[in-house]
Amino acid sequence: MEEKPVTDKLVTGADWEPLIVAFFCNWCTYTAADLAGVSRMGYDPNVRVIRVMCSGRVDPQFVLDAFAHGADGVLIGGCHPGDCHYVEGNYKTLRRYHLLRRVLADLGIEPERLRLEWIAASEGEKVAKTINEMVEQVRALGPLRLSRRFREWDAELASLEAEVKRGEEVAAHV
Amino acid sequence: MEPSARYLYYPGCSLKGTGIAYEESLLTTFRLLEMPVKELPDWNCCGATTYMSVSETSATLLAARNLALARQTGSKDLIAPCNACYLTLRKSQRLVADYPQIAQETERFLEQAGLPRLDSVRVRHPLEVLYNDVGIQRLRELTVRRLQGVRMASYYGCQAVRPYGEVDDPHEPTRMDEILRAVGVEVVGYNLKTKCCGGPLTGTIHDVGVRLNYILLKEAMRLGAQAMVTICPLCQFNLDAYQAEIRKQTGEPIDMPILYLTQVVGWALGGDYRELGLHRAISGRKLLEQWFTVRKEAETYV
Amino acid sequence: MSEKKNGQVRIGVYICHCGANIADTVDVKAVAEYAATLPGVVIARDYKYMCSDPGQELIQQDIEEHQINRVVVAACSPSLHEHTFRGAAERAGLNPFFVQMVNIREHDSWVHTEREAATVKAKDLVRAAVQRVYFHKPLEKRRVPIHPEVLVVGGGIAGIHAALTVANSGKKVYLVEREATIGGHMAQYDKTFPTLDCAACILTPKMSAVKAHPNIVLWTYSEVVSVDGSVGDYKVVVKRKPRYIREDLCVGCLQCIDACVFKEPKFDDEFNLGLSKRKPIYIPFPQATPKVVVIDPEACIQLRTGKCKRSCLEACVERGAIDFEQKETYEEIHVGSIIIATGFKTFDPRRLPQYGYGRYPNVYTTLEVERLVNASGPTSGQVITRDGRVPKSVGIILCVGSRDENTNRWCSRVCCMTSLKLAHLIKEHTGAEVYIFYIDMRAAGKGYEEFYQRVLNEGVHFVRGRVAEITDWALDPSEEGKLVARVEDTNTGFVRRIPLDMVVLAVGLEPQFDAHEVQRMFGISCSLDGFFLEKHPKLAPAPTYTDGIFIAGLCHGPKDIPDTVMQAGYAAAEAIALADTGYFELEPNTAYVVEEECSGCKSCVPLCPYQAITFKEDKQKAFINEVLCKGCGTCVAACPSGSIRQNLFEDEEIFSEIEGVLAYA
Amino acid sequence: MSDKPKIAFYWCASCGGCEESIVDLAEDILEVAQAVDIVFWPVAMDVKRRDVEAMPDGSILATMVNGSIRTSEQEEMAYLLRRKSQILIAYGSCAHTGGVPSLANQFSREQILRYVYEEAPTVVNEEKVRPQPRHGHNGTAVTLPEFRALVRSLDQVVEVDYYLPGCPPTPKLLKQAVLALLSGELPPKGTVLAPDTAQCDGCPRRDTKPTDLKINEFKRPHWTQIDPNTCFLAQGIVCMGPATRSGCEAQCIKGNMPCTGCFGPTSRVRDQGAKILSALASSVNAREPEDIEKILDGIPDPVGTFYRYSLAKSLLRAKVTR
Repeated sequence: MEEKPVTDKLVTGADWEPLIVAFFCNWCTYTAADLAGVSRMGYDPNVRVIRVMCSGRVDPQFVLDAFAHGADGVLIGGCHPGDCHYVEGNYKTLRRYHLLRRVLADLGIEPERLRLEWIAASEGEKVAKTINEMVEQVRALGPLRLSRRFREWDAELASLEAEVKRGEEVAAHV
Repeated sequence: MEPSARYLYYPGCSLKGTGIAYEESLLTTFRLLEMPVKELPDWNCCGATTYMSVSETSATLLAARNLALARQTGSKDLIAPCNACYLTLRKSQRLVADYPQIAQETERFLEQAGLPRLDSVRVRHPLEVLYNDVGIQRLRELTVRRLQGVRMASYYGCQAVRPYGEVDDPHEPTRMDEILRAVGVEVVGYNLKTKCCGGPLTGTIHDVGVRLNYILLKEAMRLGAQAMVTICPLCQFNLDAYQAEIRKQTGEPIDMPILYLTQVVGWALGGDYRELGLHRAISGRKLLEQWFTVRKEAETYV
Repeated sequence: MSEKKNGQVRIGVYICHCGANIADTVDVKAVAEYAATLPGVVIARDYKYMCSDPGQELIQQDIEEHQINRVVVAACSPSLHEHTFRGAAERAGLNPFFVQMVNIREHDSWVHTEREAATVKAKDLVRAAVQRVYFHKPLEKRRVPIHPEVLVVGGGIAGIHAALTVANSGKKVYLVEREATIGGHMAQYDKTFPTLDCAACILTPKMSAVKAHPNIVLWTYSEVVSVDGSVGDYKVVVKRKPRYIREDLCVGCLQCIDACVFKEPKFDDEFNLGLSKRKPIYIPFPQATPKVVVIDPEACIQLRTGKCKRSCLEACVERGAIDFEQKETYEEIHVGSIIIATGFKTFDPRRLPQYGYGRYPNVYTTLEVERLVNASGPTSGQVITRDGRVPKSVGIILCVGSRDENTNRWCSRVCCMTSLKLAHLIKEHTGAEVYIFYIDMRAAGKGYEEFYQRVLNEGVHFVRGRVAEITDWALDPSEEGKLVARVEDTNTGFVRRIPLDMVVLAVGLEPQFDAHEVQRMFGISCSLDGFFLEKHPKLAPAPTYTDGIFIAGLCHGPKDIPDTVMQAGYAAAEAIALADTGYFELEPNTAYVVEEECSGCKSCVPLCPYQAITFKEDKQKAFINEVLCKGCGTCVAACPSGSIRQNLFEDEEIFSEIEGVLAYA
Repeated sequence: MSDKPKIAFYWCASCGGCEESIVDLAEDILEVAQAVDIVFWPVAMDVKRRDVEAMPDGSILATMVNGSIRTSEQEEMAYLLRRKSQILIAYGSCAHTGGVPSLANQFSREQILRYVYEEAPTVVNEEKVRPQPRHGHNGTAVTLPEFRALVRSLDQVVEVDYYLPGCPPTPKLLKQAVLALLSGELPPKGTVLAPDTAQCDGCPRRDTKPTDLKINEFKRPHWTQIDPNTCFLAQGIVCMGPATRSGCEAQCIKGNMPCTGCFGPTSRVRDQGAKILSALASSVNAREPEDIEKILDGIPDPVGTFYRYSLAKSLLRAKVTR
């Protein structure tokens, strides 16, 4: 598994489509997304949902990891305040979200790329609306795709490595 | 650039013609409230109900020009005293918000005209400005004279509260009553506040138009009202202008002053007879003179 | 990687067509072919219906023949079939928690139309699952024992029926009712549609049966104030409000009521919706259960001022049942499951000022007319308007507050039939001309359409149109002194003005005023309309997402009496089945502290809403009680040194899922 | 030359504190010197790069490199020493996780050069002259190392075998490491040579941390009278201890200063800052966004606070738009 699957569709700047990772809590938002499906409420196909039991399980590391691996936006969906299946996990999410947005802003990631939305199990429509809105917003912000920036940064190293190798070979001949 | 006034004012055609008393009283009232209004420069026809029913898109373009001009001045609030103007402007905003095609067309049009995009201009009706921005309490405090023992019926017409209900409750509007009471007027429980005044029918199918007028006036009389208070130049005109004809047709002794809300409020705030345009009335002139001509002994200072 | 820990990983991937549901939008063949190229994947198949027996056998065969030890099923939502595929794995001898589902139906094929985008999404999600399942560990299911006792909240017909059903199976039931008597709305009805049998005649025997049942503890005038615990053992605290009467001593002779210093009833009688008066000491209605009086502390002079002759005490001197010192008490009970049957409230028609309710005295609600036509009601069954006349023309307006964007969007389901019934009864009582203003007549139910025909034949006028307004403004002398309904009759295309003596508003049904608080206290959800949300709209309409909590009756949504009784019986059956099974299997998604990794920083301890985390002073480490842990994972996310793990949601599992969906980014 | 095992030390982008920490071994350094040959240590010995280049590949048993990697020269040295050493040890926070120098990853190369050579208050440079990587002078080319786009930890440049964390590492950890090297009893490759629990384990103030911590306000240490016996977090002062690896013998805590995180995260954590963020935010005693924000205002520089030593090795590595 060390090897990442080889990309068959390298997205270039021109046909860039926003890619959003969503963490949905099992009881409210994931169920609402199921409801959106059952009700055939169409929405943009740019979101990949990861199910967690509670939005409180969303470790800020997950959000950063998603950005670092190329997400253009991250959406967290939880139960409405007061409605959390686990009493108040969503409040902890809310607090982390506020602090995380500050960190993101300081690290040059527009806070709008991270969105926290309360979506109850019955709010299938809100799932569709939120996703479409977010896709639109991220589209307006443009690509983030840190994965590619990281590759650019690392290219600087690769060039040196080659150069050093060449230098050493030359030295060895002399 | 001169500092932008808080309130812009879009007169529309009526307030420069048959409804000039509305303009006079509105400007006087706002002056007395120390809330000066500035007329929208270079305004054009609102398109009225008629154009809306021909082409919503074209009607929206007409309205959009006015809204864009308003935006250019930097003012956030645009007062449209005529109910038809108010509704047309408001409706076109909603159409732009709800229908992408109309929005695109409007944008294209505004760009061609070199005007700014539509944004954040609030279309306001004077009734709702008096109620929300001035407030009942302040009107009560600012009232310097009261009409003693005069009963009035408040009448909204069809367009102010429908369909959006932003000026007042569409089913049971009460704000005008509250304002009238605040400035010392006794109000009757008039049930036909939003019934049709006849509108343009008085000019087309005249008999029907006049009959609708008659229903309104008769019910007001039955309830003991001595005058009706309006917020629309067309309502005011219809109710005011055909009373002689109704008297002739029905033999009923109808001669009732039809006032603008701003005339009543303006007078209570200290405005005088002529500057409120009270001299322009057709019906009930005697009563008007009796009530509003300032005679020291008739005036009660609060 | 963790090959050592998990042995040679051999993943089987199964892509379901779900008939055309998935296959029409997602190129399932391409997804399966793609999955086959992923590291660790040994077999990738697509199949028409994975959840069918042959589909499941496919997985079992592969486990047995190809030594598959990880299973990824891309099909519908895990809430539907996760247990199915886990079961299949288990039958083939694989630990069921080596199964991971991918939701490519609800989250993909049903919400997208563009085949290419939907297929790419399916591939991304499958890849994420393949990467995730790599890290899965064998887990044991947890079993919790079920306390056999059952709590029923709400004593209307739903609560009564549920309580009796559970009690008849030999289980102990607590029935908690907020009002002073059980009976609920049904007790207020006169006749029931379509059979016209009297509501009281069929309800009161059931009320008495509740009171008499040895397995039922009935607490009226009581409210649940807190709920803790979970399926199998809910700890519930019930507040018993003071009725200032000792329930064990009162025999319901009602002499105290006669003796009250108020000679005449003076206070609005809630049971009759204010159409009659009662005294400060009263019994809600003659058949109230328990038949125990109650004192209204807002009205009673003694309770308000402490200065009353207290003539009621004298009347009850022998039994001494009146107790002005009574205070509220709290009972704590433990139950295995809970049936919520908290009912509804009717729409307040004051919200529609055009119908003049509250402004014109002769505008009524259907519930008020139920009392008016009732022989033991405020007028002894005489239909008389508030101004004392027998109406000659009555108009019933349907869908008041229902099917309306401005108020409630839903159909309240019972108003059509209630209105037909009341039309019949009013005609029978007064001979008046009755008009029903309707949008659509909805008479679906056994014998309902036939009843509609009967009322049609009785000469009731049906006007199809939504009434614009009720006014007392008379256009001509025939309307003087009447209410006028202005309505466009859409069958004839005319606007009509219909003069009426009495207007009846068929008010819709709404969630109880405190439904939201109740929902939160019990940890269940509401649907958009505010009624309680069932687990599945078709296949589980009484269970909720919270295990061991069931809903019955109108707290779940508008329905008529037979449907209410059926749902209450269904909820009771679920509760009985749970109690008889004796245990409940929980997801093993609990969190645990790795002791040697924990630094004892105590960050996690205050975060657990279930007090499952304690700090062990002797070891200076945090400890999670697995029995109390509900598996939210909040502490896991918060552990600053990464020393808390969550089964099924390990950090590595989620990281690999994130990186899986983003592999091409 | 003796056949004692060969050891080398090198410094990259660092303050020099790590070098001093080697001297901090005090008398023990003699023991070390007895056991090994130090073949390369620019701060103390005159051995040139070409001397290292001349050594056979893998001839050095272990090289300890401190400092993060910012310039092409440091990269070259990292490659070189990697090749010459059997074991490469990232020594100190900067080599381990980027350290304080990696906070510069919040700024672009241009911002940094402009500030340092043009805008800093102490600079007089009217011609706005900046050092260039190549400069021709009298027919000869003079070169300077390239200033890279961002600061990196050592393992982001070359493969690293072990890590000695800390700013700087303690003499005790260094000694343990040297002893392990000599005895050959080495843990698996990639190990951080310090305990794998967080600071609170062994913190003298642990008992004073309540089990129901609720944070109503964040105070800054230099504006606060700090109780010398109570848990910093219980006093509302941000302490990185819970998210920081132990092994430092609580030196800062004993000096009445909160932990600032120099030992980096535990092995289970990918992003030290995110973890302390999660733990602290979870305990903020507010439910409404406005109230939460008000409390969070008490941490004016969250990146500088949570990633003081680890920005280079954090998941985001650097500010995105600089």
